[in-house]
Amino acid sequence: MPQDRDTGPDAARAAAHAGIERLMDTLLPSLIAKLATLNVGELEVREGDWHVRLRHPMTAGQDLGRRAADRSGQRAHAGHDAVGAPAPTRAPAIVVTVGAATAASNGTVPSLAPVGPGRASDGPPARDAGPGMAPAQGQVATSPAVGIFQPGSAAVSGARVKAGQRLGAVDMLGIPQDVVAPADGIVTSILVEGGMAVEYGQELVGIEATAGSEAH
Amino acid sequence: MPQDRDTGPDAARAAAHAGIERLMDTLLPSLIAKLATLNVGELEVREGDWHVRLRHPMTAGQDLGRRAADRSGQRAHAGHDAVGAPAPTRAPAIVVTVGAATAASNGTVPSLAPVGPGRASDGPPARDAGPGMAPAQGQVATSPAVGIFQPGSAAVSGARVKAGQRLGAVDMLGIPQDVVAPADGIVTSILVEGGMAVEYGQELVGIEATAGSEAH
Amino acid sequence: MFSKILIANRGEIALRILRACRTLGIEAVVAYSEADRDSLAVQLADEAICIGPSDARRSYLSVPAIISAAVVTGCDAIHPGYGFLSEDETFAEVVRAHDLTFIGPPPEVLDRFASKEGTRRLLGGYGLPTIPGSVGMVRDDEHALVEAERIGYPVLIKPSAGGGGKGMRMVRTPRELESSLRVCRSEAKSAFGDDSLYLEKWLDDTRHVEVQVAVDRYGHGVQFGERDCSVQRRHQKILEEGPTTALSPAARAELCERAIHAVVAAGYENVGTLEFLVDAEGKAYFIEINCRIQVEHAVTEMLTGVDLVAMQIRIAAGEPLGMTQADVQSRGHAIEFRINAEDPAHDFRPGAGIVERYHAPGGPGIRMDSHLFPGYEVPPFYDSLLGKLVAWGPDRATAIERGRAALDELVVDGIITNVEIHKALLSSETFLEGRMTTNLLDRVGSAAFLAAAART
Amino acid sequence: MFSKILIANRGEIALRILRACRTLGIEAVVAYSEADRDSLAVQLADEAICIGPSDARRSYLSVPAIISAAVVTGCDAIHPGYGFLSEDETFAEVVRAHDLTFIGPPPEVLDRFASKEGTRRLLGGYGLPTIPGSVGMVRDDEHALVEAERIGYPVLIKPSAGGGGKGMRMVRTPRELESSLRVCRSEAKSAFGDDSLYLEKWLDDTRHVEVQVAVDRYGHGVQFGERDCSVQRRHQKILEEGPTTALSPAARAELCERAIHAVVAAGYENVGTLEFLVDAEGKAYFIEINCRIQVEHAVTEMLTGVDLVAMQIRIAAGEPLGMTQADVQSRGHAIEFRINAEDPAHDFRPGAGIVERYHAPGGPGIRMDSHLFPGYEVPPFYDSLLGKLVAWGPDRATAIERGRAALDELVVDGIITNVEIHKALLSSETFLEGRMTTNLLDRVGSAAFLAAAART
Repeated sequence: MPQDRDTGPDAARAAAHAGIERLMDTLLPSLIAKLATLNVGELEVREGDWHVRLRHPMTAGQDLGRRAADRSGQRAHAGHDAVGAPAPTRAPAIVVTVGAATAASNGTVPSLAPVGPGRASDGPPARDAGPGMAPAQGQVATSPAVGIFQPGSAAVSGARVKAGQRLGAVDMLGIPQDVVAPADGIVTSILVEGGMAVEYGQELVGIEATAGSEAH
Repeated sequence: MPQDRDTGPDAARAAAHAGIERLMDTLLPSLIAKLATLNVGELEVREGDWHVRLRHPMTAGQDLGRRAADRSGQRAHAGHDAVGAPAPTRAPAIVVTVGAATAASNGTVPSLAPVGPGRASDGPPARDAGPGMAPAQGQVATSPAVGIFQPGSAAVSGARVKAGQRLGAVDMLGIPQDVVAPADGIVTSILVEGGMAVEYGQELVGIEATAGSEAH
Repeated sequence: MFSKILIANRGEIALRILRACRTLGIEAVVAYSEADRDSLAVQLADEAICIGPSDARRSYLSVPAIISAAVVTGCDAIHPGYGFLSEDETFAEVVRAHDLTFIGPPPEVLDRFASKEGTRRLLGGYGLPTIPGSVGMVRDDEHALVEAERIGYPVLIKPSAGGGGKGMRMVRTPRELESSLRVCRSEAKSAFGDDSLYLEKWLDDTRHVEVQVAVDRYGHGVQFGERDCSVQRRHQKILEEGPTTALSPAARAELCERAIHAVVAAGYENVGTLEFLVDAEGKAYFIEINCRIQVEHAVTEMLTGVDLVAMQIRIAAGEPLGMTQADVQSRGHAIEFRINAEDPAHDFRPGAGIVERYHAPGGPGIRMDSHLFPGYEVPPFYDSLLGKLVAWGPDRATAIERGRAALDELVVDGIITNVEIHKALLSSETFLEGRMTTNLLDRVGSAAFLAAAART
Repeated sequence: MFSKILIANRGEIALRILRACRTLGIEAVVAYSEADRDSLAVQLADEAICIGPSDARRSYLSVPAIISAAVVTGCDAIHPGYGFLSEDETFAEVVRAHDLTFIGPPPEVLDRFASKEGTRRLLGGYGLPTIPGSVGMVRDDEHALVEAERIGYPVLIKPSAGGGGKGMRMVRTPRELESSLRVCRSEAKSAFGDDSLYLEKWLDDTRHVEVQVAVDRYGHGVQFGERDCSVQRRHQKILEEGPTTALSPAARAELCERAIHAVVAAGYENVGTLEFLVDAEGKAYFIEINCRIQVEHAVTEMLTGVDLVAMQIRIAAGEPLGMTQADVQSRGHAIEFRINAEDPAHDFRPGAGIVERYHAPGGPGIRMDSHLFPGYEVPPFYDSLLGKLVAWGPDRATAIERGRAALDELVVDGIITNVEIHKALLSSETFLEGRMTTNLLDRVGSAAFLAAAART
């Protein structure tokens, strides 16, 4: 599963996040101020095994697909169209991706790997660690199949749900596939209207997990 | 000229370097330490218009050429073969490249541009600002033409030379093209044997500059 | 004509089908598994939909997932590509039951040609010579031994379903036969869900030659010449070319004529391939029909200039062929090199990982069909095909020269590929003289073959 | 045959020549300027040598630098590609003086065909119809006015040297003539170092049709059919196709026959192109010969299957053509789209910068000759050609469909390209009906042309 490859253990992640906070607080503001005045496109530093690059996001990424979309206006994505969500535009305020060197001899480069059409913000949690994908510390019930989403009675904001509880179903050619809560918590958002088409892994119901109660 | 595009005015560069020093001192060590323990391949942070990436150099670069060379053992490079210099291996300890946003609407990305065969360490100074291209604080007299190198009497280690002084010539179809010292200093190394073929811009004579005496 | 097609496949063939749709002005939806989220076909598609996890049984082999995806995206047809569900008549049935069109032969045609043994009898009846073999499936070991005696050893055990060498064994004695039957059954069972086997006379030093045909709904058929797929490794094709060097022009013409006559008479529909074994005397035996577009279809496209995938779609939509045999003009010679993520130095162990650098060769007569791009991560879940490099030339010698230059130009870094085996082939006397048989590599072993090439 | 060739050019043509050398088994050395240090040809070459700074006058146009590079790398021939020194008879002379071979016509042949005006007289004498024009170069304004009166306005002022529209002006009155002569002289002087001009009858609504020929050292010549280059912008070709829609098959055959007959009779050698203007009545006038391989040669390669660059090298090496006119079989239709780093929305302002993303289209009938790769920095010093997308089909309609799909598939991010103008062309009635003349874009203006296409 991608999850095993893309994210390290929790401890590791915590440490990484600490480093990032530090990065954000101590360095970025001043450096950004400096460089902005220079009208510089990119700044890069290498030291030993490491290498830091500061640049405009517009020069980053490799999404051929989205570019193609920009060029041919009529691009569509099943999951998105169905729920009438806006097409993904720019990266969220903060995105952190950590590539585990275990995936390939020389470490994965997820941030360089292209992103599928309209996937930037609705990929399954497995694909990305840290905040940005879902409500902070949030959990998301995803679609178990490609079909039509039918929310259940528990799929209402504010409802308290238990891990494994049925939140609705995705109807695949008449066969209902249960959508279940990934953890104990409170329903914070219904991400897809009932009766809409959804794809496999699409985020359906947001849940604010009750502390220390993740499903095992 | 690449120089004009790849590097901003001196003031701008000074400011940029200040920013980089700060980056190096305050952040890198701790962050590197942290991430090294995670065995992480890459870490990336975005904030507003800016974006920082920390990664192993081995995952960077796009030199098709050198790979092709690795595959077909019999690759040759005129300049190199002539002097039997070793093929370039890894990036110098520190390389700083600053892309001026004037070159392309969205900034140049020199560090992503591939390196030609065997050029990593003998590109003309024009291509890179800062140290790392030549012996530390060193100057190098390069070839003014493609042809046969004929060292002059001053081209001997230890010789004291003046900026603009003739160190020899490159014979291009019988027409000698002068090789001159870029600065006052002492000859430290003769990088190409006399009578050998050299290409335009190839480094010929290394010079230890006498402090504050660069040619203008 | 269709308005929107669901592409239920991956890799280079998904891209190939997408291009055919674009050329025909048909919208396309790429159905992908989680492992292919970043694939080139998904990136280039106007629309894409995730149908399941990386496990093919829950995505590319899941009938309900694929049909549900077609329904919710408003497609009116499904292209299965090759492999996966491409020749599954049950799938084709269910597709039709949902008022969608299966792009390939209609279910009843797939059904008629589902059994290799039945197909040999059917087409044998229409004049195609077949290899002496067991009468029907072998009921049990008893029956197998009796049939083997009648045919005469050595015999080849073959599964009725599937293809690609899985569940196949050549046996020289009754003992070998008994011990192998069990293995073949389980292999066939796990690979195709069907463990019925049959026996066939083993032919030594044979060539593999196949004829490309297309028949429309109105019984009008055309053949596009043959391909020689003799270069194989354990029954897996790795290089295909056309025309074949195994037969004289006259013999080739006759074989292709008989092939198209037989399939039209037998009521085949859509594009297909008839596979033959050709023995040392140049005698051809029909062995099976492939009711799908094949990996090596590009060889025929380079020779004849037709777009076989577009033709496949048009036929499925009920359009007439719109061409006669006289319109088919084959020109020059074409060779396809399958570029696989396999390590020739380690018994072709399949590999995966990130493509750090990728450069596709080009120039006159060169075509590269591949889903690679710099930064692409090759998932470990599916087959090892990374792309197909096809070299065309006015004659075989030129095609070989261009192929050699193109293989040298190709850059795929980060993934171990089988390119070395192709370079070895292009320095092999046997191949250069066009005398290769299907055991070219297996007789000496690929490692020895590579070593021999390195010495030259 | 040569053992080692110096490639004295850059961009896609350097790559193209490298591929031809590889196919012929000849070593190649890529000569490059500092600005092209990271170019694809340099990366893929077995050997490369820097000949000077980015300024072409000190690198790609420097005769001593290029010849010195050939000498020190042990080459025995130099391929000049197109542009730069490709038609410079002085360069060819010096190359020969250093016991190297210039890959192209021998110096004396280049010399014989150096002057357009002289060439028109020469080939006119061998039966090629030419446009009424001034007798010789115009000595001065006096002479120009007299000649213009004789020919009849409007007349076209053309420089004797060079090409590509530089220094050309159409004038309708004596006053316009006088004022334009000065400008044209200086333009011609700075562009070609030769300010001699001549006058020509201006033909309205003409088509540009050119015939590809090859003649070996032994006076044996064949023609490879014609190309239609009518789609131009300010005399710059941007799209080329073959066969032409301007002439009937019979008229095409006759034109090509007359062309090959004339150049063979006039003692031409190596590959070349004869350019004609075709008026509304289908009457063809010879205007000039190009003594080099051309950007659009790939169109002819797709149609006939020949490798024109390899042929150019073989002829220069003294080999016979090895083929007769009967061996030349043109098949189907091919269209080349020049992909330039130009902004159609801003009067085709040339651009430069980093190619962030690059994906070349593919599939049946598609060929992309380009030196782009992700991360490549397009230098601002040279011409704006990024690559050539060629689409082949069994007929023009199919070639257009495939071209449209390929243009949609092409991804070049980070650089502004002229792709939109090609898409506009493919939705232009005039183009689709094959009625375009050389003023198609300039008459309405490219901006208006783009806008009109956007409305459809």
